[in-house]
Amino acid sequence: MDLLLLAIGSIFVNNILLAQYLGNCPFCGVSKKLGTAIGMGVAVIFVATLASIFTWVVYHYLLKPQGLEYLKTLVFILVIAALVQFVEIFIKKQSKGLYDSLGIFLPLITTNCAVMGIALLNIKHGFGFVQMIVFSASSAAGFAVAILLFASVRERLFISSVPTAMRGTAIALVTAGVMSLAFMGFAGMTN
Amino acid sequence: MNFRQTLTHGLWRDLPPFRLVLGLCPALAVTATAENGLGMGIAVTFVLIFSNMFISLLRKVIPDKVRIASYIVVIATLVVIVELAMKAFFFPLSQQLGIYIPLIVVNCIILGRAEAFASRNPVHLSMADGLSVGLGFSMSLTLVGSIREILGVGTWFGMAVFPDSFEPFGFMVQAPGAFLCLGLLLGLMNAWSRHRGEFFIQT
Amino acid sequence: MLIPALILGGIAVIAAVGLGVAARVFYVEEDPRIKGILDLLPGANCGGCGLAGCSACAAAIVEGKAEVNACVVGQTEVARSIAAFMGMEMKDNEPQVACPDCQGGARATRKYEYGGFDDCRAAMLFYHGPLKCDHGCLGLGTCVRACQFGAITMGDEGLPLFDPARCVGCGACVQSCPKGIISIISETTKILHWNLYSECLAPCRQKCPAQVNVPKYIEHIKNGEYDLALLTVKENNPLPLSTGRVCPEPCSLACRRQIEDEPVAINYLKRFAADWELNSGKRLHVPVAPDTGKKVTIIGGGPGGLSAAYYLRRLGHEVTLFDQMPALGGMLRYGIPEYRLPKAILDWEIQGILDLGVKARTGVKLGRDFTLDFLRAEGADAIFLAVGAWRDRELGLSETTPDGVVSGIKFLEGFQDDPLQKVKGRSIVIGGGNTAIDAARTSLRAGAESVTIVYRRSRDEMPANPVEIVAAEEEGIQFRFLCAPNKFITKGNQLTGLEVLGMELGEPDPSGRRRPVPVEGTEEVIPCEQLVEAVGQTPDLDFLEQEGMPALPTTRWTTIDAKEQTLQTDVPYIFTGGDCFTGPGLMVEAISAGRFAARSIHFYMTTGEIPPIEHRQTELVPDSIFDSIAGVIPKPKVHEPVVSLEDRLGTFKEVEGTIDEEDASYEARRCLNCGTYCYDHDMEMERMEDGESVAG
Amino acid sequence: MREIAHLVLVLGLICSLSAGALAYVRTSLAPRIEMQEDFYVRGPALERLFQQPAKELLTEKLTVPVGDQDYPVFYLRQDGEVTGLAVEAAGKGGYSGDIVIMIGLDPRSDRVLGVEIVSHSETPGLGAKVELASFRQQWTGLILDQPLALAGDGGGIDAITGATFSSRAMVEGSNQVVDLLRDHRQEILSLIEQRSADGATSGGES
Repeated sequence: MDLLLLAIGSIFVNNILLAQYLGNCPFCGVSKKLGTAIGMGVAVIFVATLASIFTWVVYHYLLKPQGLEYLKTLVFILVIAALVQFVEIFIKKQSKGLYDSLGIFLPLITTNCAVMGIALLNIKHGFGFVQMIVFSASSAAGFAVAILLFASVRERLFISSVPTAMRGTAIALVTAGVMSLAFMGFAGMTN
Repeated sequence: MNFRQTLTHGLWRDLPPFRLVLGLCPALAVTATAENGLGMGIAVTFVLIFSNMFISLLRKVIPDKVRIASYIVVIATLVVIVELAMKAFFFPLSQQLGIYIPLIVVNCIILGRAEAFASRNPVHLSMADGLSVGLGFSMSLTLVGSIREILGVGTWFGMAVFPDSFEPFGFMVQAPGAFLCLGLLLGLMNAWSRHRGEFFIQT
Repeated sequence: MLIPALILGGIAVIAAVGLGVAARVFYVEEDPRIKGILDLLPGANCGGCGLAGCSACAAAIVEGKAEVNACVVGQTEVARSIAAFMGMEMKDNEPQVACPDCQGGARATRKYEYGGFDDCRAAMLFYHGPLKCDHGCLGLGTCVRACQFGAITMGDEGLPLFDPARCVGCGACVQSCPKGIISIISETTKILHWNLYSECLAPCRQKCPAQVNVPKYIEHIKNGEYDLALLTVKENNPLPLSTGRVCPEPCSLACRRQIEDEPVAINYLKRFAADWELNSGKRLHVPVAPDTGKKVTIIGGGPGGLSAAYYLRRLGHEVTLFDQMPALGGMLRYGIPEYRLPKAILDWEIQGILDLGVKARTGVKLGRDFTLDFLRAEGADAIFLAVGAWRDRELGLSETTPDGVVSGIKFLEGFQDDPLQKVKGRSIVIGGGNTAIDAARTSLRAGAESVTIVYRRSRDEMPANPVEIVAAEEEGIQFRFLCAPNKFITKGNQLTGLEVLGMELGEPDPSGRRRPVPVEGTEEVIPCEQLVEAVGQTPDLDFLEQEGMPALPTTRWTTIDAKEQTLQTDVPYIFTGGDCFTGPGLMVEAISAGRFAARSIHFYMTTGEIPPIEHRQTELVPDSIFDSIAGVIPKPKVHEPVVSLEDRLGTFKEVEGTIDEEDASYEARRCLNCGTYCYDHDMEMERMEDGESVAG
Repeated sequence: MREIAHLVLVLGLICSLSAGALAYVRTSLAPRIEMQEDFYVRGPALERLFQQPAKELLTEKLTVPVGDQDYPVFYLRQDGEVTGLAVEAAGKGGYSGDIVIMIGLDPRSDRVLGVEIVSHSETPGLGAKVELASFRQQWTGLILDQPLALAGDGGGIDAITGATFSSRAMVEGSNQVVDLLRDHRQEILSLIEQRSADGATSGGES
């Protein structure tokens, strides 16, 4: 039950994008087309979960015993970068289809603060292994949900009349604000 | 670019995050108050100056293939130093900024400047560039923070600016307010650029 | 301090080794350029370009799906190095700007009222948009929103306005327009363009042989932008001063305004704009493309040759003109008398073409002084034959030509050599074309006692410009219609009269005109001392018989044979056009042929292949023919100032003058600014609101 | 292969250097960071609980390890008797992470003096209402001899409307303290005795 609440809470209430502001660069950059957004969303779920497992293990079994918690930022970014690149190389070789639909988004994820953010939040919240997996996957799912909804909105936005100065990122941010307002409505769900 | 241009381009021409639409996460996340915005800006400025410096120094030593990885390590090291220093000297601020401090590592502005500028320019220019972009970023963040704080709480840097009868718009300090505020500012900026007849590129 | 160093170093080493091995084991072949560009990109993988990271961006650049400046982070420096890497250095390319091709838009008739999204693409989903016109602008401003550079704004009339100064030629608007109205074009594309059925063309533009964008230049004149008006004309016609004086205006015959009152005086307006440049004292800058290193030789310095030279030069080729006469201009100089086209003006106009960098060699005749093989050996990549039609046809009334009988071209040419020569006694001109009228009016000015034009059909069949016929009548020239020359009456070898035979019109001949049939017993003698035979010309192709000429086939009308679609002859590097290809025609047709040949030659020299023009517009688009127009208040057209009759005789002073600025503005406002389906019916209403009085 | 070795060497070297540098920075800043943390995070809570300046109270810090968790404990001593204990615990299950609370009690009666929030990152206006005195008042005077529970779960604590999650985290934190006291009361008290004896000796020497 707790895990379910944790999952719902991190998808809707504490949506990583709309409430925690993480992953905004790709959110604005890659959300112009629905297709791209789906690919990005799925890729983030995959990478965030994988990266969280690795970083969690490294933190709890390598850094913590040595009292090196303060190195986590440095270690995490290295682990994530290497991991993502490895997965990219691997997928590119093994499955062309998977690479085209998912793999091409992988490099974009290295510097996606959502992934790094989820890894850090896992440590900050002191989650156990199972909680960590549930939290990571559902937070990333929250990202996917938000970017998907947002891409749908933006496709409509593209064919509507927007004042010149507000076109592009400006209107995208305002729209994200309205969506964030809507997501605040979910706050009651987990109480 | 000459030295003077390098020193000033970040203040208007390439002002982040408005002109360079990069580094949105911190601009949104930590700007609930002007103080947080300024703090974050200073932290980023520090990292920018020194990452530019080290990368400019090391640019001839680092092999091309691992340059991104090396840059990340340099940046991350500086970020951890900032993180520790902030805890030791500005503890309340470091609590406010939370995980957004370590997340400076993945702020595209820093890696972007490292690659686009520091890796091909001498040390003094690179540091000037870091200072310029960093100051621009601090300015923007403080501005967003001020607007959100004044409207959302009714104070500026903790000082009351409105009489007690003012009912603050609470949502300005929350997520929707951040998006809205940044979006509208960006729009305003575009309108101003257009008015001045400048081209603006955004994606 | 050692432990953390070891741990972190260890992680880095493991990661680096792992990746290094992985990169070997899972190596995938890919375009090496992607790797090259990837090394130039910042590698921040921020997604600012809208693509999935730097490698996706690099791949997109290699595939041409993204611009070299796609990276937001890298800015100009990175863009430049990528451009250099891709071999696309910023060489001085011609500027490319977006250009719309619709003047109508909101004023086109509606199929239904549309109340959906303010977006052209959305509107297109409903029965192809709310407008009846298939190619018109929908005016919902999708292109305005697509432009990142603020170069497009929505005008008052619901048409987007383009600011070429702001346009960078990125093509975002082209992609956004569902009607395909906008295109990214350079001066070169404008020159190479040929009207298509699918385009929105006003009737005047369809009818003009040179395809001048008439409504556009009239619009510019209306706005007082005379320079832009003239540059618009020069996109299709390099000789506006000359055409402005002698063109018979096929455009105004199609003018839709004549349904209500009179056609717009299009040629007066063209002449006004051209004279404005002449009188302004300095020439407008005409853009010339960067040099291509290709050489073209043009034989014939008449309107066709000049036009080809002008456009080939503007396309960046090296052009040399050869002409048999001492001065360039061809029939414009030697066939059109001074009172219609003053030589000083012609000289000024030709100089403008030479100033672009066209070389000219005059007084050298093909076949006599040089051969085609010689030109080829000299390095000409292509040759354009525009030798015109300079051989007079003869009536063959007698075996020997009596004194006093001269052919039309010879007669007019003589006045070019000696403008002060006199014509004595009574004069007869045989023929009904412009040459005949020119000869008659010239004779009158040279002192002939009386001038009579003898023509075997009636006045309606005369091929001369109606304006010219009227002017000739005004000046006192007599006409003998339905009257065929039969025999010279001579005294010794001196002509004393012409025996003519009355005719009547019979069945129509293949040309559609009714064939004149002689009427028995109507012989009559018209006394005269001078007679000009102006009964038509043919090309002089004797040079083909000479040695050193490739075998060029000719037709039975003694014209050079070539493919109509390309103007290319059987010898691939030789092209032809104008009178020597079609037989005698209008000056504006020769100008058109010159540009058409320039197009073919350009493609032949640069790509080796001449793309055919699909759906080339050759006759009026049926939809553009209206039988009624509503909302237009009749208003008379302006009249050109003319020199009084007394002043005309005895001098070669130019008869017609240029209208003044006020009249030009008035006349430009009469233009309905038509599209294929639409015309500006709000115009009159608008003017009344302005408080301007509506005349007539 | 040489090339890869070169790359690995450079990268490894950079990493090692930066790790060394960081370790140095960390070592030199560690005491200050801890002090700052105590002063800003725990200080205000302690001051309110014991009505005494935080500076003095913070020096009296014990750390009680239970399992893999350390519980910081502060105390107030009057006339050789421990009159106040403040135990910090991290209440699990808030919206956005743990709610760290500090419970002050009188060890003689186990009566709660008050409960303070040390740190939290709950939503302002919702979960953040746990800071409200009216909510925390419910703890004051309770005797911590058995686990607490929310009214909804059959206990005596009324949850904040709209923030059950946060309220439950508070209760969870309190229950950690209950467990700690139940299992380690003697251990803590003897530690305090030992510490004050040391302090008295050193004080006597000076």
